[in-house]
Amino acid sequence: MGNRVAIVGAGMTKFVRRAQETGKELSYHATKMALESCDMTLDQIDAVVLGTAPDTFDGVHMKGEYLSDGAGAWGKPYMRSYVGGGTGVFSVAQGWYHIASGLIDTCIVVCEEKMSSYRPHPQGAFLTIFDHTTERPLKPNLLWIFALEMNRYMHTYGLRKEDIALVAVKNKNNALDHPCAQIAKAVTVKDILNSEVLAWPVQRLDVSPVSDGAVALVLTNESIARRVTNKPVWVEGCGWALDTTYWTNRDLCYPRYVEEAARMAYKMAGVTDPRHQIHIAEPYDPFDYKELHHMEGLMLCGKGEAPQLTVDGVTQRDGELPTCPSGGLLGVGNPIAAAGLMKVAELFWQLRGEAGKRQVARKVRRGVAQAWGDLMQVGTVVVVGI
Amino acid sequence: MALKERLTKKSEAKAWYGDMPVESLYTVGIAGEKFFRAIKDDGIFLGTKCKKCNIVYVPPKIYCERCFEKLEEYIEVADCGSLESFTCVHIGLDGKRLENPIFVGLIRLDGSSTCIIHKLGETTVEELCIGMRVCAVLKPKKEREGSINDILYFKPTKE
Amino acid sequence: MPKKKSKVKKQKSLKVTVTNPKTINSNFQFQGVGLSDDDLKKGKVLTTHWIGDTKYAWDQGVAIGKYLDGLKAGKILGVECHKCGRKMVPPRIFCEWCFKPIDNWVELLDTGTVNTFSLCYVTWDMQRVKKPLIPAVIEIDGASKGMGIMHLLSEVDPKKVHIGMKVKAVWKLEKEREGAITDILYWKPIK
Amino acid sequence: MNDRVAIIGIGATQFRSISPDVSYKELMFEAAVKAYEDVGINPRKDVDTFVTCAEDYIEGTSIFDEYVPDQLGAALKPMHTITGDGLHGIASAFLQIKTGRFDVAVVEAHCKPSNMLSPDGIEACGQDPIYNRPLKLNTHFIAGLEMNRFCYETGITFDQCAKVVIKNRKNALNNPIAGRSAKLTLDDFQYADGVSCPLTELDVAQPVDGAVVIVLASEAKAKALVKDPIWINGIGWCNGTPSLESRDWVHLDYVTKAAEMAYKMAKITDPRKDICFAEIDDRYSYKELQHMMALKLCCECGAGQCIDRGATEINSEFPVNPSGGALGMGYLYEATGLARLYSACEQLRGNAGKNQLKCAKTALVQGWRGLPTTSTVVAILSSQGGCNG
Repeated sequence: MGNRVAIVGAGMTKFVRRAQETGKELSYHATKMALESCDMTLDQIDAVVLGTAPDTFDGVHMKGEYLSDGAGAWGKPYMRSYVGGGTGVFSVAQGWYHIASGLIDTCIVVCEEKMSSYRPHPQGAFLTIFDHTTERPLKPNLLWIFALEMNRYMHTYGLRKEDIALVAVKNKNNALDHPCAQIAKAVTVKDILNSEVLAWPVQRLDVSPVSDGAVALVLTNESIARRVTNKPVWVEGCGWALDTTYWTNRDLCYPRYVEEAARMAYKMAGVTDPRHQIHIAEPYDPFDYKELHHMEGLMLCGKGEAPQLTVDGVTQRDGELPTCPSGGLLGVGNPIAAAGLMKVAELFWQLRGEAGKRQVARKVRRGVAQAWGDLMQVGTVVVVGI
Repeated sequence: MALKERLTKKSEAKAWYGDMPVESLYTVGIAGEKFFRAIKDDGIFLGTKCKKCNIVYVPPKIYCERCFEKLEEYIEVADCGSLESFTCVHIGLDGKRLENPIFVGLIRLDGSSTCIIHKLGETTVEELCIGMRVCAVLKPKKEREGSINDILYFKPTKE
Repeated sequence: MPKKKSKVKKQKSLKVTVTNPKTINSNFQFQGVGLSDDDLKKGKVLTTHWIGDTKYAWDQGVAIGKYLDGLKAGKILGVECHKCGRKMVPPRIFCEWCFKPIDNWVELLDTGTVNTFSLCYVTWDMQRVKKPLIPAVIEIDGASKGMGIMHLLSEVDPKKVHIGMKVKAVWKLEKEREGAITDILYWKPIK
Repeated sequence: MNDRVAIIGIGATQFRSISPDVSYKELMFEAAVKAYEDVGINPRKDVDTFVTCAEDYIEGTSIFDEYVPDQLGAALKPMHTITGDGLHGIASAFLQIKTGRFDVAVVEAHCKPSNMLSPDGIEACGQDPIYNRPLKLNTHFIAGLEMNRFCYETGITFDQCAKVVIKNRKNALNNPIAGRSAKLTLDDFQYADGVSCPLTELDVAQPVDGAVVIVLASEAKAKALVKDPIWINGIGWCNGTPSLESRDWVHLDYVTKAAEMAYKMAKITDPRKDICFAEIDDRYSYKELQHMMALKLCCECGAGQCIDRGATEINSEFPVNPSGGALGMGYLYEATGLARLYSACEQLRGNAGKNQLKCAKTALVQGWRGLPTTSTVVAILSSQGGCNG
């Protein structure tokens, strides 16, 4: 059944609020670094896979085509996938099926986002994700849907903001050790609860920043992986699922699409008991409650139980299930698609023991990365292991 | 049939009007900064050269798109070159017919492997031909702002 | 144009580098030049500016067309799938779960229950406002359980809004309605 | 190597210049139901993965992905967007099935250009924002430059380009879903307004609204579900450079590379002999000739002579775009490649009516993403059922 697929190299740029580089140049830096990290050159690459989120951020129609030369796609099979915020992790699934098909031996997966181009504020680009006829006339912003979901989640399980804020504290502090982090600043629960209210229950420090940045991975089949590295990280499972568009018809308290995606990935990876077989997790954390929500969707704990795990310190770097040891989107930054791929890159470094100051305490052999997107609708999951 | 219900009256067929408000401010990038500063300040054209592929990129790139070498050496190329192709554009950005059609050329500057796209001026449709020599006409120095429009157009020269 | 280079032949004769791959040590220089807002405002780096001309007229079609006609007439219309029995809003001409066409139209009530809400102090482009907007998902009475639409609440003390609150639509005057979701001005609590 | 991949179901709406009676969701639903009925499957149970091809700016919605699953029967199932031509979606589905983990895949693409009030302004957003867009030129200028250089270097005349248009729009007269059929003569071109000279308005494929849905399956599943599946013998896709500045304006090496990839997979050594006919991209008249050259489909005397001799007419030496192509059926943005594929499948099944070719056993299908891109996909299809003349 298909060929084994390995991640053999990774690269990324710094995540910054406004980059001077063009999107092409950011993509180049990440891609070049990924290739150099495994001593490979572009002519050894068969295909290129790109992930990037809304065209309106970069302000370029057919953004995938525009970015292609920076991603190393000249004269190569090249495809861009797109599932909103879920794109970053999905792009690894796309790279996986390229190689697992047996058609492609080596491929680069590149994710880029340059949100700062959008004027007057990148959040404005999100107005147009809503239904043009039945929702946009109400002038919604992106915060609404997060706030609506967070409120429903808190209400259903009787959660306290203090407990949820612990996620932001953990991730922002973790990011202090990340050399690419946009916001390296220690915060406390008090800071978060005192920060400006944007859309209750969402406050300023519950939210990840908008960022520019790019991340790249090199994927190969098994035989090449064995030749270029003695520490391949295997893509053991991939899953994705897209729920109905009619988000106001769903109960927002639980991300069932993440569960569907996780079940698909776990089945492929042979994971039957995620709570014990997954050692490290990088769930999607654009907002602090989202990490909790997604841990539940990933079945790493029961519904409504994730906050308690956080309170108990289980998800700290030295805990039993280190979660977002990179610093996540809350700390490192959120260049949408690139942030998702950064999570897989983090697992790559963690599993190889190359995460430096971010290295988790326990021995980790298998990890899960997950991203989320669209109208609270899509889950994308990748399980990697050594 | 796929749809059970169909609209049968013209008056029932309606549309909802809207847009995608898109306003962008693009940084010109690392290579672009060098390129446009050189035009703005010195009135010269810079490119980057990939020694491996023997290609001179004008406008410059910080990487060779073919072999992915990092390109850091900037070299000056001429402000004149040959016209590789041209066209006369009759439709505007709004889709309407232009009162004054615009001549656009594909210009390979001497010393460059790639071409620049720009308008052609001081010329007529009878005069234009592929292979002719053209030179850049720049804005007066104090009016330049560091964009591709610091070049007003290219005009034919008799060399 | 540059002459095309000879066809890139795949060179799978990879070097065997079973040395320990490069780890990213603390001296590693990541790429990326961060700019401040001031750098852009004061023109320290060069930029180009663009305002896109992106206008659309989206065909409403059968389902949404009728939904908007209903709103103009002061009614909330939904559809019913006679296979799964769900009464849905906003209406659609297919049942996404049964994958079959539907066109049983049902008139729903203009009252409902707050499923979730937010108190929002910023506009869509992040301008701060003093009085919060109160977006909510409102489950519509007459539709199946959990069938909501997104809309706004008003005529209510923000502190008193709660999940489970019963609300009623406040309509525009009949002559001002245009067949739009904004024909409902907002929803207010039922006393 | 895993088993082969087949096309087992196709569905398309009529292609029309406007479609005010249906929303985009309803348009997609119609094509989807047709495709599922073609095979007799229920997407809720029988489909493992879905791919949609769309671009946000064309739809007027950011993250258009959100609005796709319901009308395809894909809700809460694996589905993703490929922002590419519909044939990129086919390539994606092909790869997924080849992994051995998916049996049935669905690819959708659609377009409602009539809903774009400012298509020129929208397409301009695809130009490089730093080097090209500040010149404020209508995107068609790129085709004007390319056509001029292409004709200059190859000796192909503007009349020969016009004959492509005459042929394709005539072919479309017999195609029941085509939206741009017409009987034209060379005289009509003398009165055509210039768009970006030498390109006239008749040289440009005009947009139409429509949706296409294709169902693919693994070999075992295909054989179990249908009598004569259409096999995808080879597929290749490739990009050149996005920069106008550094591309080759005459020889489309990226198309050649994509074709080589597909030919190699399909074990085709002499495309003109091994393939019966082609459905290729003709967004602009000269593009059909330029693509034929890059795909190595021209006779020895060259693309211009090919068209002069009528060698690409229906039932001639090597029919090209017997469906009418984009010039005759209409241009569908992301769905254009799937319209080519749909038409090729109709031929391979012997369902092309008056346009049915005598030889329709093996087909080449090619798509290009339009200006300003250099992005293409080539697929080689074959069937047992098609006649062999």
